[in-house]
Amino acid sequence: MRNTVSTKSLALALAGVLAAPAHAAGGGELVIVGNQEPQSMQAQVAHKEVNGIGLRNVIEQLTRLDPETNEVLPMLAVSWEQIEPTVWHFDLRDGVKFHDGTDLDAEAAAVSINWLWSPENSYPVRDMMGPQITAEVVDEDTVAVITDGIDPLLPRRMYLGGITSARQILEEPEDHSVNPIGTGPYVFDEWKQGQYWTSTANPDWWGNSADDTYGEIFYDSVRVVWRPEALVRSAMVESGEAQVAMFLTREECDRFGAASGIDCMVKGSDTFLQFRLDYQGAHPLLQDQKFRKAIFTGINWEGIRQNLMSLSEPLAGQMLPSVATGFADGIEQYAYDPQGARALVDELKAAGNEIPTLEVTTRLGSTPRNGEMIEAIGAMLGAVGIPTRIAVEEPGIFNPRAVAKPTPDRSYAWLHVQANPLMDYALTFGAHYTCAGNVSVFCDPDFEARANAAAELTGDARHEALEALVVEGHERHIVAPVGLLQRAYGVVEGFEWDFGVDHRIVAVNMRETK
Amino acid sequence: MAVVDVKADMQSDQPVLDVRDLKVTFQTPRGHVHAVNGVSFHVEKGEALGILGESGSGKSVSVGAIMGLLESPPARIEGQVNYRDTELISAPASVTRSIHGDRIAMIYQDAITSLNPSLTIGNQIGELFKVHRPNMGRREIQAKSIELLEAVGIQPARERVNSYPHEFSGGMNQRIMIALGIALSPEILIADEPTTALDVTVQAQIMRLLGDLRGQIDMALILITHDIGLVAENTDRLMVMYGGGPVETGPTDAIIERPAHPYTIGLLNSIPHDDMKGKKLIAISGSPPKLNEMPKGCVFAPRCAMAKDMCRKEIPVMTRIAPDHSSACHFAQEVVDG
Amino acid sequence: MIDETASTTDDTQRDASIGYRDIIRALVRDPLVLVSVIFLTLLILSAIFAEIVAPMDPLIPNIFASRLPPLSYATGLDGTEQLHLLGTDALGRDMLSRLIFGARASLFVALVSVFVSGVLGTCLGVIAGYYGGWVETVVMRAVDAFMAVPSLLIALFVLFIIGGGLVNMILIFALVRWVVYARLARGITLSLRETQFVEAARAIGASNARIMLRHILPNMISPLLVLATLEIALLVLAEAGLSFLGFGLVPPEPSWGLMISRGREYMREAWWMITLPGLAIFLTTLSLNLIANWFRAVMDPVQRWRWLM
Amino acid sequence: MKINNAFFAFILKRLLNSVILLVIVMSLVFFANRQIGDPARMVLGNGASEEAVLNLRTQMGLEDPMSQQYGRFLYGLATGDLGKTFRFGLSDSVRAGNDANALSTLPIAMDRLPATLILAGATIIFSVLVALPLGLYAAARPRSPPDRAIGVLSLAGVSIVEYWFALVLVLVFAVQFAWFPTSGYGTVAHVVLPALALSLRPIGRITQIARSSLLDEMAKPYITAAKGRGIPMRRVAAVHALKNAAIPIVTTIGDETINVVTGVIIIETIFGWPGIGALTVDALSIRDIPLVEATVFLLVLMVLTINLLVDVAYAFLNPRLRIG
Repeated sequence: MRNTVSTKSLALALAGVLAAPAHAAGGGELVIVGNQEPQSMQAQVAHKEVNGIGLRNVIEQLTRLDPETNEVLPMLAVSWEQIEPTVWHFDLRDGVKFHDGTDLDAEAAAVSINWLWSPENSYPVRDMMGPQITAEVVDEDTVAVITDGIDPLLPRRMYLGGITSARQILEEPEDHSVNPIGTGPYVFDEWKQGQYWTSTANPDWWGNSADDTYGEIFYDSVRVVWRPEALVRSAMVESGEAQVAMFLTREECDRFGAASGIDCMVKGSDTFLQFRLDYQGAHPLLQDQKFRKAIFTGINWEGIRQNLMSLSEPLAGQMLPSVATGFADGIEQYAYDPQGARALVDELKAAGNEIPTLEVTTRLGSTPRNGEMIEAIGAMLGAVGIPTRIAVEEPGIFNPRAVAKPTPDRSYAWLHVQANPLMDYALTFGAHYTCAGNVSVFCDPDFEARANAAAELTGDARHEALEALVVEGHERHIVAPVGLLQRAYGVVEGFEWDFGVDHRIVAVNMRETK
Repeated sequence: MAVVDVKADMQSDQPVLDVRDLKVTFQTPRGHVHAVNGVSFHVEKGEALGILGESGSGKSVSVGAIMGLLESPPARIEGQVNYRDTELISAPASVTRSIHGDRIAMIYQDAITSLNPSLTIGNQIGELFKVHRPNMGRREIQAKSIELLEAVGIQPARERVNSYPHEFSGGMNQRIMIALGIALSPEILIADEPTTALDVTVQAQIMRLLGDLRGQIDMALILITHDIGLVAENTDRLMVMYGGGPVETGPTDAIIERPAHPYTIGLLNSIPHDDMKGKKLIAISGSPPKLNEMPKGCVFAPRCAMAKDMCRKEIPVMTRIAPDHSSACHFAQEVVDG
Repeated sequence: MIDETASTTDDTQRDASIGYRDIIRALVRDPLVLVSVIFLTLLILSAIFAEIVAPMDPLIPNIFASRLPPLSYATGLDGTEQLHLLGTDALGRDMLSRLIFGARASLFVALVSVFVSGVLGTCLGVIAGYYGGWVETVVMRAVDAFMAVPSLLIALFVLFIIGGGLVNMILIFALVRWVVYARLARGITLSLRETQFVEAARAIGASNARIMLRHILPNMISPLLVLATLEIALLVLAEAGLSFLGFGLVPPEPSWGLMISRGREYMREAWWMITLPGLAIFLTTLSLNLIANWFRAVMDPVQRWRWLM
Repeated sequence: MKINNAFFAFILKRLLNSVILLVIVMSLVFFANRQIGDPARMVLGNGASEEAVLNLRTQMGLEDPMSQQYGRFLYGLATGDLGKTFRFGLSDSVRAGNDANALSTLPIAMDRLPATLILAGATIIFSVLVALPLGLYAAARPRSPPDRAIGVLSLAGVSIVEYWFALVLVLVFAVQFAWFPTSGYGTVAHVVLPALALSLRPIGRITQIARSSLLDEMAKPYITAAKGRGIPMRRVAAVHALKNAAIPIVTTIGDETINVVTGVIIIETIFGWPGIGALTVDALSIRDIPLVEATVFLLVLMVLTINLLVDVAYAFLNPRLRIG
């Protein structure tokens, strides 16, 4: 905490000498404790909050989502228009400067967008991309974003892509990984690897004077620290070392609620837990609906959700909540039916099938208690006569396996979290229900063609087309949804914070009232 | 065999050391072991007393008790050890500390292990002065240490005073031990097997050195050994020990000329002699008794060629066969007359 | 001639041989060590007979009876009311049963690793010490190399590459720990090689193998036992450490290390989930350490009398 | 103190040994690491095409013969270049070439060295300050009640699961009493809890060894001889026995320092201590192989340095070694 005093005094000095007009500040330092250190400070990291906690205080995007309605709102772009089916024009906000003093003009935006989504860089943000995205300059204030195919979700997708200094990208690309230069309300200060990263309030932030700003600077500076141990994170809020501790468990949350001086904030997220089971190309039995049904109904999903995935909302037998485009009414979670599952397995055995040993894995630390969950899954499947081998794997092992396609000697399932910040089933299908999908083990050209067609539709047509596919996916036992994650934060008492299902740690939406 | 004249005026003064009925018992898992079983002796000023015995005879334990080296428990010490007017067994540590090393000094069997390997010999000698002569200055101590090393024949002393024990040979280390022993001009020097670990030629040098030094500083010597030749050449009086107690005491010459205990005879027979040329050496048959399995009667009976029924039943007491000469044998007179 | 072995004050105290009786007598006089022996005996017996001793299945979850504190009753899967003496874990599995089965896994890893590394290390150490020459050079160089790098670091690194699990873990522990036995065995062999009884055996034409097996090996049993006991304690702890990092045993088989590592998250709300396996590890390693310490003292001729008293 | 050529020859030999060992260990690490997956795939992420992966493999030199790769590795080892981190992905690790210091793994790992040295140093100093008096106090009165209590406590210290104890420390001293910060780095107060968590084992071990080696020394003839010269017990123990007992104690302190260097891997992670240990865990979890190599290199280097220091300490404590 050695910077506390100096930063504070600097901010006070700025406030006093320059008397920055609409710059409220004075809230001191905001300390946020997350669970892991960002691996880099690249603009692309900002697409997922957990990958780069707090980075959205520094980097902004063309669009943003309304925390209440999830509707797309202007941010660095004040308006946009679909000129052609695959061409969108974004009108940039005037007078916005990057933290290095360069202007945000169409040229800069185009460089940044092309850098972010480029196949050469191969950033993970591309998992969130539909058709390939490229950008061109139209005029000084207008940038054109061109997609290879029709993508009605583009303005929403633009909310994932951080815009950073073009000068840095062109002149010092290696600096891009460690020194983010955005347009946001906080200016990146220092990333002390292994310890923290800090940023200081930006007196020249456009949002200080804009009518359609999305918050107000309260804190003078933001410090993000990380502790992998949940116990240490909550201890930091209890001891007053941090105002916000991320990812509490329900029990901790209950305790925080009951204690004085600290509070717990809980909210549903855009991230769901799912069980993916090898399909096409895998062990032949896994392509048998009976066997898949035996697996999907041999697991007590609701028991796991309630007791292990303690902070969660039920999913109605599908991946996304009811607000999502394509949500299908009337589907229910696969019901737990051990007798039925057992009977199916016995039937398969009687028919001369040898039941393969199912390998069930999950990624170390992807969600709390996932280790216990796969233990439960293993034991439940064992009880209906399906042998399993379970493993909690570190990312280095898990990730490559997650993208490898099934082979006939493989019978593999994973339990993993998946975010759908767009709240649209097209994204889910693209990833999980298509032959080329990054993590897809399902491959049905007919299904895929219908999914691609649906992705190009808009309005009710889109919703209905996607809904039909959701129902079909449910019946074909493609992926089992487990639950929608809620995330809980330990905060100091009197902490106010507006945030949406994307759970962005944005300091201008936070303040302390005590 | 060289014969040393007996000193005529032995009982002139009060003895410097008077040991009375010393008993040392060890507690062990197998019960109590009587290592020393009532030993009494005295040492006159300037005299040389030999204590002769095999290992386990109790000779080393006796001097251990005198020097306060026995850990208690397991050792239990009874009896009296009087140094002049001070009884050492019951005296507090502060008192005995000022006597041990200063008035009564001791040198040990294995010099190299008895010197601290990680301190220079100058340090070790100097320490004696620091502890016992706190008023002495640094320079004085240094000078005195060098003088001592010269006295025991370590050359060049000025340089070697800064050496470590491992840089010397065994004989040299024994000389250093002696330097430590005589540093404060003690009245009594106890030498526990001082030459056993050394070559024969070195043995002679060491004993000569001891003799010379004794002449210079009028110091009594208690020489503890199993080597009858050594006591014969270097002591005035002798105490032969066996099984934890004395079996024969008297002037060294008298004992060698007219031994009054079968054990002493056995010892004498087992060493080569000038006048024994051609004769066979006779070893004592059997082995010394285990201290926790003491025979009932005379401790030597099981190995004694002359043993009779009585010996196996009754413990013999010290009987005087000449004014200064006693033996703990039921048949002492017969043995002498032999 | 008179036997002229050194006569020291210790002679009377150093009675060469002590029997079982003395050891048992000494044991009874040292209540802490006695308790340790009893505890370990019971632990090993219950680990061996876990199926009989454990009240419930350690693997089958009873998901609606999760995180019950000790002395709770819950309705089991078969519908009957069951007492969970030490509570249940996050999946509603009986803690006591899991601890008993966990003892089996944790002790099995430690014991087998110690056995393998002990046999390997002792053989190499004795051979190196006995033959000397290039054999010794090679073995001792390898020992130096292994000693230079902390064994847990090697274990961590290798398990990172080949993955955790029972067999891998045993192999790794054996690979990194044999050196401590080799060093000890070589040292003792060197000191025995030139002794009279070995010379005598050689003189009567005993083969090298026979000398090593019959004359040298028996003389290092006590120190080896002490070392092995300490090593078991070390490996039980190591298993816990590696489980923390996710490189340990593989679930669902319960092991203490896994249980304590999992219990971390519940430390404040379900203390028994981390405290009980933690206590199990603590008591086991403490008992092993106490016994090793005591045994070493009893077997040490200088210290023995103190302990036998 | 006399220090002559033999002493320097001895140290030089140990130094040479250490260098050879370091090369051997790092070579093993190199070959082992080549067995675990494709670095190019890890850099590019899951979405990249086979062609792109092959392209990068060629650029990274992974398509060269193994001997050539190993030669480069050895050259890199000699020049302190252990490769570039994977963590930032392809974007710059290839494009930025050799100039980008921010990507070289050795500087990244070196940056974490001070924190680990501070923690390990504080732990060992604290342990020695506690353990030595305890051990000597116990040795002065063998088998007395205080000795037995110290004996059992020191054994308890080596029997505890370190990270469990660390979490208890956080709950008690940071949350309950609020005496120290829960975690983090920067002030003296931050060192206390992690050092305490790490010191339990060294305290236990050093106490035991201090006690037993002093007792062993006290049973030796030269001690008996010193006592026989009327040297006070206190002085006998402090001047005579302690210096000789110091050799096993120093060995143990060295061993325990090495154990602490291993122990930091877990404790640093828990306390958010920005040292080599936490970095190792990070690098392992994302399979950032060059970074793993760099951290292992530094950890092994630390261990070898500790061993060397112990050797030097021996030479000072044992005059026989010094004169050769």
